[in-house]
Amino acid sequence: MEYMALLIFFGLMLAIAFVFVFVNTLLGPKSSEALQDYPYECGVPLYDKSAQSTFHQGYYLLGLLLLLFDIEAAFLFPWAVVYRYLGIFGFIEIFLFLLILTYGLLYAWRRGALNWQFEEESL
Amino acid sequence: MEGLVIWLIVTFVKILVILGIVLGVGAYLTLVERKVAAHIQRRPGPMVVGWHGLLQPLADGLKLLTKEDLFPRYGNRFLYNLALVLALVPATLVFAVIPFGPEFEVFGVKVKPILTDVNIGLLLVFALGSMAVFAIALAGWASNSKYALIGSMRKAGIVISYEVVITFAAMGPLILAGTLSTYHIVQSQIEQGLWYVWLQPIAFVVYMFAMLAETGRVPFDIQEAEAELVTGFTVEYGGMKFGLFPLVEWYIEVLSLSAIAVVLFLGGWSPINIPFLGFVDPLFFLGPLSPFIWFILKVSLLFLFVLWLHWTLPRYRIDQITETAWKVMLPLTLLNILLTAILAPILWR
Amino acid sequence: MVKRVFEKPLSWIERIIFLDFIRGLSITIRQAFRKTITTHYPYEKLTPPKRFRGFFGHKVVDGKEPQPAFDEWVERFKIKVEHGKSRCVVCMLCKRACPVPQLFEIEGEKLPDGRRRVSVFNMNMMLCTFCGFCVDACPVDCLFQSDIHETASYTRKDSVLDLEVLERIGRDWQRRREEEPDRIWIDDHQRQRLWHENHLQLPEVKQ
Amino acid sequence: MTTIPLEAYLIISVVLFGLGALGMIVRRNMVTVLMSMELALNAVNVLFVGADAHLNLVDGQVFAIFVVALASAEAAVGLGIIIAIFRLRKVDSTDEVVDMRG
Amino acid sequence: MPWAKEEEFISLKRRFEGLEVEEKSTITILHIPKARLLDLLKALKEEKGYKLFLDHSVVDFPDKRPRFQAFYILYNVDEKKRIVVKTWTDGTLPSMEKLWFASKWAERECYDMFGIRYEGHENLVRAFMWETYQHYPLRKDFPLEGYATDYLPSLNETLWGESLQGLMNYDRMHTPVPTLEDLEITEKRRLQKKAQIVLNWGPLHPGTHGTMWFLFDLEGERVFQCDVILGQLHRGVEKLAENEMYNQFLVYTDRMDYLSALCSNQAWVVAVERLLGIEDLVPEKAKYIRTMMAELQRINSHLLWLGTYALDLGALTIFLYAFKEREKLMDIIEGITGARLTISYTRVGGVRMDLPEGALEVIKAFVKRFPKELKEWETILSRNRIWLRRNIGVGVVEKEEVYFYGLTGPVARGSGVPYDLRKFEPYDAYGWVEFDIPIGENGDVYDRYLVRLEEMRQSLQIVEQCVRALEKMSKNAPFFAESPDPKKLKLPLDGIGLKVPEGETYSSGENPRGELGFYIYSTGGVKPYRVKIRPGSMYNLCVYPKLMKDRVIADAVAILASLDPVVGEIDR
Amino acid sequence: MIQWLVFLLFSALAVLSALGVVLLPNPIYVILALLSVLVSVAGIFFVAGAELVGALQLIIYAVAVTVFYVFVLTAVPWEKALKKDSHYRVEGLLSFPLVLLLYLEMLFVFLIGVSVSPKGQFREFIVKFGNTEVVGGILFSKYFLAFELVSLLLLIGMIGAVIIGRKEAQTYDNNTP
Repeated sequence: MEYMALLIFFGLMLAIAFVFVFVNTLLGPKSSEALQDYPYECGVPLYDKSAQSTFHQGYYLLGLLLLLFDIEAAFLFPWAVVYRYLGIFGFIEIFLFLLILTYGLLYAWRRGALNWQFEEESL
Repeated sequence: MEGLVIWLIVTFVKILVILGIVLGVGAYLTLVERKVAAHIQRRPGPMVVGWHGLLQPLADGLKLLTKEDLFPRYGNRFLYNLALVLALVPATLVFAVIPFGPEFEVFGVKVKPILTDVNIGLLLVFALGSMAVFAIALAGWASNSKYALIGSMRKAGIVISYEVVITFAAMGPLILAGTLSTYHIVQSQIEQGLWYVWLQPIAFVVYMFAMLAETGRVPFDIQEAEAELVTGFTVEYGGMKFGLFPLVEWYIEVLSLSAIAVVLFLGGWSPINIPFLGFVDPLFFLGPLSPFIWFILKVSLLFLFVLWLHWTLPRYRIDQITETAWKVMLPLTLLNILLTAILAPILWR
Repeated sequence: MVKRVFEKPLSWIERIIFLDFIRGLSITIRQAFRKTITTHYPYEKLTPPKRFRGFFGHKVVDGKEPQPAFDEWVERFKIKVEHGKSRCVVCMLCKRACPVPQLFEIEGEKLPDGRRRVSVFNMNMMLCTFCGFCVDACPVDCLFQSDIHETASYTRKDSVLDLEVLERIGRDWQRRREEEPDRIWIDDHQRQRLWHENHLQLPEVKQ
Repeated sequence: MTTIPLEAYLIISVVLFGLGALGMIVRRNMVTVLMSMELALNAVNVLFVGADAHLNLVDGQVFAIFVVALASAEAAVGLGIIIAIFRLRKVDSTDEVVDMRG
Repeated sequence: MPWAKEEEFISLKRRFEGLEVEEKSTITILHIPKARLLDLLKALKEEKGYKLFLDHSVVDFPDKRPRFQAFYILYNVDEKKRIVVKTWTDGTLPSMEKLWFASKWAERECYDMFGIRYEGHENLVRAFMWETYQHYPLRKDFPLEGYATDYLPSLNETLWGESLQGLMNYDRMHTPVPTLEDLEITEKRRLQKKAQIVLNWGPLHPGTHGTMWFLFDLEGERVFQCDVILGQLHRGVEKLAENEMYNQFLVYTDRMDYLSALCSNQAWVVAVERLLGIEDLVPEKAKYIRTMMAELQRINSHLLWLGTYALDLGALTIFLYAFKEREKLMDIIEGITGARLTISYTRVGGVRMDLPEGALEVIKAFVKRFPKELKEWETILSRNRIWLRRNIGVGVVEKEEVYFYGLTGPVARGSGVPYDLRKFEPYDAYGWVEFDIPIGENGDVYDRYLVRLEEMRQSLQIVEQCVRALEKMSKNAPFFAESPDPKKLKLPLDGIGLKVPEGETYSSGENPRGELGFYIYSTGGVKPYRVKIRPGSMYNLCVYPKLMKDRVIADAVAILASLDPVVGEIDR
Repeated sequence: MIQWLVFLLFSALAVLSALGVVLLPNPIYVILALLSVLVSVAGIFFVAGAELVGALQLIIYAVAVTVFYVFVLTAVPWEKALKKDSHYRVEGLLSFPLVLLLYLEMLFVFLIGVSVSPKGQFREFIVKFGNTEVVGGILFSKYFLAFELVSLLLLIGMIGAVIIGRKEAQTYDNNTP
């Protein structure tokens, strides 16, 4: 039942967002200048039509780290909730868990994966 | 059947309140920001529209609404618009799990001032919060502008880095409270007579930094670093669409994350806390309204603090930001979790 | 002679308690509670100093011409002097001194009584650099620069000052500010707002 | 509270898995192949949770969590391999990789 | 004046056949045939210590054969001496790019303006004009108005039904402007694309401080190569100088480095005074006023730099604080000179007007308050951890690179080269006041920042001393030089009839952005024959592509702002 | 009743989006479709009462995994792939029935398993303590070995991905204009 409220709210927000998307088309003026729809290129002509394919970002490794640590977080959430009942056993469990993953973090650190666009650090 | 009707009425009232906060308060926070910035810079700020510029947000909104709808050449119109939806909807949905005060009774109906009190509330917050990445990535990609693309990639890099940090920072209070429901976290703080900030100073500082980073506030506002990227991923947006991105990022998200910070660390609607002794309420004369006032007060203080930082500090560079997240903040939070795990049983006893 | 510049690095304590942030924050918050310093243009405007080099004007004959230079030049060019009209003696020195002489268009006309008078004096402000060489060159203190600084116009035509406009500006100037002493500026409320924190007290105006 | 019968979950699961398998087979782009695999894994998850709802158990949910974890580890390594292949051979579709073997 | 003496080159004379030394009061010139030029310059650089490259250009004599006289101006920082090397050519010169990087840009400019071909130049493309432009504008046979080919219609007169007659009408033929296709050809020719994405950074970009066009070859956000396309603001100031009287050219110096117009004014009139030999005739009061105003302008310029630099690095509030103080300075300058930006206050022989009443009081009030404000900004910025991380180790210029790239001003001083013309070659009242040269150690962005802050303090000291000296002077002391012989030398305030005898000189002033030098070649008369301006900003900018290598875009703003270029001066 | 409606809504959305995943040519749209599938499946989990799994589905799958895909797409110039035909048509249709048959067989086994296994009593606990607590309790007691193994798996995954995804140091020429 609680989720129904969320669902209703979601639907409502969706409607409002769509209103915002189309409101300018309805209310705004329309003009057609030759270059007005050019993407911003600092006032010089546009040579490559598509900027989308030309951009290369090296930091997908950050995405990888996010993935792994999100899973870690996903296991930590239920653990945090039941930690009260697990006692010392729970502590050892999570200590091992964190230890293993911290090792992974340290490994990535050492290999320079944490560096932005991961330039190789001298090992 | 009658129960359903009452439930529906209550739900709609709650939704209206949240909408008011999101769109009304959000818009007026622009004025607050402009005034604060202006006075820090020895200017009066907006003064023309209304008394001391009180009608300025309305004028701005009206202006934005009547702008021409521009769309960049060679872009992708569907994704360009979808990005806006993806930015606005998850950011506002977060308000659904924020408790504004304790349960109270009106006309014989018990009302919890929280839209959906579920026992995975915090998980929802972080899940929805990181949905912003898609909006940003799509906005930059669909605009087909190099500047927008660089800006969106920067922002996405920051959000994914600090998403982990913020989740881990929130873990400390979670261990102490033993629940994922935002409402119960506050309640357990009140029962234990302790704001968790006293036990979690590291987590609180880290959380604040992560919050600034997620919302793109100074010192982490590199996604729209004016001097480098003009306005970053919103560079190709115009009119209300352009207005909504900062609204979502700088106001709605800051508000919701401040509220979560208040819930996690500052005891929600509880009055001033003396550690392990109890609560002192200088606002007792307001009676049942006092918890709500306290909540609003705490959130607005946090918001003003964010503004104050924004208009004082310079900004970091993208590599420094992400590296700080992984190399400083994440180990700190891991340490904090371990410390809390050791500390928590003592507290419970 | 030579001074090395350096700053101390941050100490660990400063790092941990964020002392650098706190120092900066304390300064900005102090500024926030001080008076604002801005002028609320266009609702209020500063009075430009007397030396301000704005739009041009022709001072008119009113008996205060620099003597004996004025009489000498009038005799040399046989100029008809009329009270309330431009002092210009059509010597063209302003045009010669100008880095962009094209902006001047000056013509004199011969009157029936044999004396001359300036008939056309156009200055195209779109070409002007407001350097003031023409003012320096004017031997009779006729051409001058007024304090008019809002010079935007809707047409190019409006940015050409002809004799009539120049004389009007000159008359206005002579009425308002001619008598003012040569002072760095006139203390007005708006300027005081900016200079307030310097505790500046300009000495009294000597009339 | 009406409960949803196991058959409903089964149908959804079958359809999702079928589509995922189809995607894995017909997709040319390696990244999209991996995405289809995620679809199939999700279908299994639906099955687990549906069975749990039917049996009043939670073990299935625990397994669903493990599946999620495994799936993301698989995605991490899989995408890493794709990027490595791309770096080395500058290709990103499945048949080109095969072509280059010979 | 610190020109090298003839004795010094006796040994060189033996080695280099055809080397002649010409020593005048205003200049010392080495004449050398083109064939030995490269060797001579190399010997000067490596043996004689003339390490700092100042300027290179040519003077065009259309009637002579060979037609072009090329000159190189070098400086010996350790012994504080300057030398000019000259040679004659008919269209080709050896390139000095191995000796000084800075000469590369100077050579490109020469190629652009005179059509001189440089042998061995790696990237000989036009510096300012677009690639499809046919003519060489600084040659004497190029008309001042240019070749008018395009019709520029009158824009609004038809709309309002009014028409203007004669010269006031805009409806006329005009020189061509580059079209989009021209720009594309220009970009393509400059660019050696290596990475996946080429980012147009500028010309219309808030981070470039003017209309500069950078092309970044990006890999992710890392810049692998940076190309600069200049000329967005090119107005041909040097050509104009040949067609204006000496005093009138003052107006154009305002518009070169528009942020420090007074310093440029001062440098120009000092150059002309030196050429005329009347530097000592200028009254003391005028010298003090000029010095004081120039130092106020220096603070003004550095304040704008500080504000925009902090703005670029995200500290928006400092911008407003700096502008608050700048506004006060503007008030002072406006009250004394009548203009805020294009000041034209100095004249050959003095200044335009005496100080008005109350000027000194206002300046004293400013000087008293300003250090406190400066301290506050330093507290916000200098030791802020974010500021430190953004600044330290970014854009490092080594000491040797200062000479190689011809850097001057705060950029050179930040790298530990105490090159300050106010000390080395005191002009106006700088010889009579006391101040220090701030120098940095590492040559990174942070050192340049500290150097500029310290320079503001030193400027304040100079202003204070000037105010004290001016207060002692009587109100009626002259502020304009009396000509010793009005028949021979006329010194008018309005610039009409100032005749300069035959001769040549190179004189420079310490601008806030580096050395602003004027090489004046006069053949007598009211107009110079050739004026070569040595823009500090341009040579400071030429190190930028090197500094940007392997840095990210976020550093681009920091490094660019720390070099503090002004496009008006670069493009002229 | 409402539950059925919501379930149908999410199922329909999931199936439609799954079709999108299989059929859409542009990888960006495929990712969006995948996101939609994942969110819908999370919705189905919520309907089934598996709150924790649903939320984790959102936080891991819908965010982390999909974001990772997005980042990989920025690192791979997939536009080249777009120019070609994005699907194998004939081979796919030929081999598809086989795969489906395999799955149906698996399903059959699973159904037998469900029919023979006893019904648990966890619903009462869930109502009493909440889904998260119960699942957490089971996860950290009954399946704790698997839990630790997952951490090892993640470690291996991270190391593998870091090694594989490492970028060779690139060299660029040093000439400036």
